[in-house]
Amino acid sequence: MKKLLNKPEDFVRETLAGMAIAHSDLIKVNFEPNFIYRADAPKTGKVAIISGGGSGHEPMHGGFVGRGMLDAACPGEVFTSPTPDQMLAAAQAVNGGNGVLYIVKNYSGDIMNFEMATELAVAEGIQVQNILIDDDVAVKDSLYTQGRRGVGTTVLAEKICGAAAEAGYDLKQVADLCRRVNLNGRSMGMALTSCTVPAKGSPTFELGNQEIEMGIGIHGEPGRERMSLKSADEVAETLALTIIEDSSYSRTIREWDESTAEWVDKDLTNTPFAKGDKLLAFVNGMGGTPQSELYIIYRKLADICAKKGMEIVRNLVGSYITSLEMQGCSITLLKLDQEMVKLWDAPVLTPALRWGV
Amino acid sequence: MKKLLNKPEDFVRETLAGMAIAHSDLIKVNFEPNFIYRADAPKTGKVAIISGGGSGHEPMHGGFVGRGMLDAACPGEVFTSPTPDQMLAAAQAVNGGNGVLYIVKNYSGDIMNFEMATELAVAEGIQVQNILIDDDVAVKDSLYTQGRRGVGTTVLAEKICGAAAEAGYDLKQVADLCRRVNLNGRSMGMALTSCTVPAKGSPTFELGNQEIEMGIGIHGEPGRERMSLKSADEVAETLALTIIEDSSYSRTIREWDESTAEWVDKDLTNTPFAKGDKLLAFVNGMGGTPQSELYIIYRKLADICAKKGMEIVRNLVGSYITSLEMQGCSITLLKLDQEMVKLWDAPVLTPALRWGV
Amino acid sequence: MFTKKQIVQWLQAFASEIHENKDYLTELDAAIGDADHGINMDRGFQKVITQLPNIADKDIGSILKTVSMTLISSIGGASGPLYGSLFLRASITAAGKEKLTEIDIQKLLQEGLQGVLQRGKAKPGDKTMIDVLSPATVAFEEAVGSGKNMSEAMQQMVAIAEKAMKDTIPTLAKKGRASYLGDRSIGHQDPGATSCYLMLKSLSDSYSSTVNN
Amino acid sequence: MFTKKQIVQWLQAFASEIHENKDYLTELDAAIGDADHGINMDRGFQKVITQLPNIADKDIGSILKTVSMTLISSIGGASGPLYGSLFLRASITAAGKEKLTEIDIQKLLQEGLQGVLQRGKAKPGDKTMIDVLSPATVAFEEAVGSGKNMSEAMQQMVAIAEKAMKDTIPTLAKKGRASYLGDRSIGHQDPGATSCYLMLKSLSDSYSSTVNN
Ligand SMILES: Nc1ncnc2c1ncn2[C@@H]1O[C@H](COP(=O)(O)OP(=O)(O)O)[C@@H](O)[C@H]1O
Ligand SMILES: Nc1ncnc2c1ncn2[C@@H]1O[C@H](COP(=O)(O)OP(=O)(O)O)[C@@H](O)[C@H]1O
Ligand SMILES: [Mg+2]
Ligand SMILES: [Mg+2]
Ligand SMILES: [Mg+2]
Ligand SMILES: [Mg+2]
Repeated sequence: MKKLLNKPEDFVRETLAGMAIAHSDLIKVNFEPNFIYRADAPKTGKVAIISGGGSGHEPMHGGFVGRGMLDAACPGEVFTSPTPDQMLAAAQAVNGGNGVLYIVKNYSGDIMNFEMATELAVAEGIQVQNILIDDDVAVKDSLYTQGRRGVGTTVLAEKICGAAAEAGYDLKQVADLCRRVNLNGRSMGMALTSCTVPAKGSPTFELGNQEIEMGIGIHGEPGRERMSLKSADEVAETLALTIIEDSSYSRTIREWDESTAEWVDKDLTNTPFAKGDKLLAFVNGMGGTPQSELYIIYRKLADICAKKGMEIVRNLVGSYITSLEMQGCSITLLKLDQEMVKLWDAPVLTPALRWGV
Repeated sequence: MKKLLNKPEDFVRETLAGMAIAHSDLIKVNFEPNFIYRADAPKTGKVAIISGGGSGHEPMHGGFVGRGMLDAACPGEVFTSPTPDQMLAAAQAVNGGNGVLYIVKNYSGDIMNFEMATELAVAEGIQVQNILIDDDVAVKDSLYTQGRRGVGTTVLAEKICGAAAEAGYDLKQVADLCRRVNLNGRSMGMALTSCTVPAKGSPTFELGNQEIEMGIGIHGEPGRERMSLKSADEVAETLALTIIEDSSYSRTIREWDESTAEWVDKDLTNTPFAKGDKLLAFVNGMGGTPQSELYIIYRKLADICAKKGMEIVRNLVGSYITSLEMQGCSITLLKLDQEMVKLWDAPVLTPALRWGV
Repeated sequence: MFTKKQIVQWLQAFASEIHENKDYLTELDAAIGDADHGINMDRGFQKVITQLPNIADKDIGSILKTVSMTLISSIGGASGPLYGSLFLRASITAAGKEKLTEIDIQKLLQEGLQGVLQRGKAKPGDKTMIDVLSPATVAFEEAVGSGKNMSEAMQQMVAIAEKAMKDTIPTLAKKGRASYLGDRSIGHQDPGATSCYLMLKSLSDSYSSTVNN
Repeated sequence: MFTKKQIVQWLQAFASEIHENKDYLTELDAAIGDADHGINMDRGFQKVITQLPNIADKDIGSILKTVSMTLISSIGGASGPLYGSLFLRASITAAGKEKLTEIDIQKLLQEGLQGVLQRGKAKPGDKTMIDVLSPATVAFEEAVGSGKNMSEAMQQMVAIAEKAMKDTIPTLAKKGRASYLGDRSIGHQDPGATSCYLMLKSLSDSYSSTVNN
């Protein structure tokens, strides 16, 4: 295993320690339980946005803590959901009195831990909503299974909801917006290489010199299909067309109902993309992909969208939701409405995303 | 070779095409000859800053074009200096009447091409200065050799001089500042893995599973020494101490003398770092390094600087001057004065660096 | 009859099993998940080991409750809440007890199973730890119901658990990370089912190796 | 006597040599540089090839000038300005000429060498193309001075060039990228010296293979 690290068991802690001193103007880090939070938290009167998940996806989520985005992020071990005590402590630290939105990616582990955290936070008298992100079209069926994974749309939802919270939206409004972003976003990813979990020390899967994995998640897990090496244009086409041609997707999702103080199952369906849609196009690197290659993908993606009669009005090209040092990319398309555009453009000041301030 | 690309010979052009559409609010791209320039160029009355070099170092330099940094960047083929006609065309496109500063990294190819470009631009009646960056302490001796390579300090010089030009410095002032930044900056890098030049199709060098290259440049060239795999802390220590303990370095550098319209040789010497210095610490990823690992290095670097009685007052942690998909990192330390701090903090709005706007 | 001492010995034995099989469990997870199940479980149970000395004197319910809380706050992932819920529900049935009869163990397994079902919403056949825990619980129940003693019932349970673990190989995953693989999940043994088998096996072994004390 | 046609044939032959040795030159550069010398030279000379038909009718000076400009604007790196300067200076001595005598070739080599020296500031022994170009020029000069004919002088030059190319192996690089390697540059043949040898060899070959036309 070739990595810039010391002991594998110190990987997360030392990453957090480095972040804390590199960005002390923006964030603070609490250890045991681990969470990253805004240096100026709690913001009285503002809904607090908290996300979290396994480590190894940097800059997500910790790099998105700051003005106009997250109030706190809970990093787990590498590719392992954080624990409820982290999430509860983060909520207690950043709750400004107007409640907390947990943005959760749809993985068994994340869901179960955030559900426990929700129950604990509610018991502590904190208003909580939790919204799931499940945007990965590589996962086909939802019935009787875990459903789609949460991937690229998470970054966009965190930015947009962060801006909304900053603008004074209340908890229900931010939660509704987050759900809407999720229903309008779709992603798919692929890998040229595997990655190595520090504690394991060897690559999660082996790929031949002429092979790629299509339809991967963000945990170094193998994808939906192994294929022979493809050109950038073919990769962009496979990802983009699978996303664009994805039909309406329905699933049942569990959310916390504040009024009844119970978990309720909600049936949610997204509508397919259509000609005339205004899009945010996000080309994401998996951690070991040079920026140059992402632009090559973006070039083709723009071309495909134009041919489909859809207009890219905003874009993001870079490595924001990664799988350690994996080479590869993912594409996320988000259908924008005017409100989302405005919130996307709003100022953001975090370690990894910043504009307008 | 596993990369997201189409034909290797289209790599640079397609990267530029993607950049152009992804950042059309900030930059424009001219093809044949290739250069990236500010969308709002030329800025009348402002000194224009132009840099350039081989491609494969993205986001450098094209990602630094925009308000408060570069006016234009000339990308060559991968790891190959651009040609004089590109540099001349860029100068003609962005010269706002107050002259052009070429920021050149110290490589035979870059120097010779920029020298030819300088002569051509002068012949066209454009005021030109060219300043060399040669900050790589991995290269020991300078006498009778090419001297030190230009690496990480380039990014910092481009930011600081870009802010100065924006603030109204004249050509001589910007050139003097650029020289001063170079004399106060030192860098060193290392590689965990090699990289593959697209046109070549196989890695430039082979590294065993337990080997690293110490003292690499940014062109996938082998380093000064091959070593056995080291921990992040040991890597940070080797890089940081070599930089900090580097004694005063003297060399003769060629600059264009406007008054005599001739090349003149200048003897330049940097002073070593000392206790009490205020530093900008830049931990850079080589393109395939996850952000998490860079924070682990930064953590140790901060510790070392503190022990040496030097204060890190600004920092930059990310992949800004890269070697394609190489894994590894470099450290740059720049001794700051108040003027540099002010210029570093000044607004910048480019594809890859942005703050304050 | 399980004494408190035997319960503590079981927890130690289970922790050792996990530690020894850490790489194996992780490799299983690499094939259809994200290569961390062994690492996760080992992190949790090594933490449990450090706490056992402080709590070994308490009643079995308290011991299991501490195990639960430790797992929940140190494992994360899917297995943290699942094993955490298993031990939490088990701890409630064992509250205040100093020893456990066959019937106590039966309840403990049933409650643990319910805890996992409720938290994870998986069904038998979804290729999860449920696929071992559920038939093993039934097997123990039946053995006890037909008058078998603890030792015999344990052996019957472990035999069924082992078979059930292997039976996860041909199934298609419907819950957990492996479900994202679709058909590619077929042909691999489920890591959580495997750690669950190790839990039951170490329970049985701890009993038989210490039954004379 | 070199006719214009022979000069054009030489340029074509040199371009072919480069194309055939593209990977070899690149491998040499991989060892002590950045793995692009063959790619760079081939990019430049393939461009030259596409332009030859348009300029083959002009005088030798104009032909060489076009080659120079093409190399300068399409190679980049170190070899672009260096070979560009070589051809630029050579083109000036050949201005207006339709054929080149031994003395013309001698001047052309001398001027080309000066162009490279002035642009690159390298000295003989620095492990660059100079290490071939400089002794080869001297060898040609001496041969012509001692009354050898074109063919003999060419052969003498190429023999010295080949030896000089191999002699770059044990030297320590002082210019170009290889100099950053310090002692590690020892033991490798310089790529630019190699392409320079190919240039001289193809010059000689073009002469001998067409001398009867
Ligand atoms: N919903 C669920 N119900 C029951 N068991 C589950 C569920 N989801 C996952 N599991 C079990 O958890 C195991 C994976 O655990 P682990 O690898 O530690 O967590 P993660 O999947 O978060 O990385 C799977 O092999 C499976 O047996
Ligand atoms: N200053 C110089 N003078 C003469 N030749 C040089 C000089 N610098 C480099 N070279 C030659 O250029 C060759 C490398 O060319 P190339 O690989 O195309 O350029 P780059 O080094 O920019 O990648 C070297 O092998 C050497 O012979
Ligand atoms: Mg996991
Ligand atoms: Mg080069
Ligand atoms: Mg797992
Ligand atoms: Mg080269």
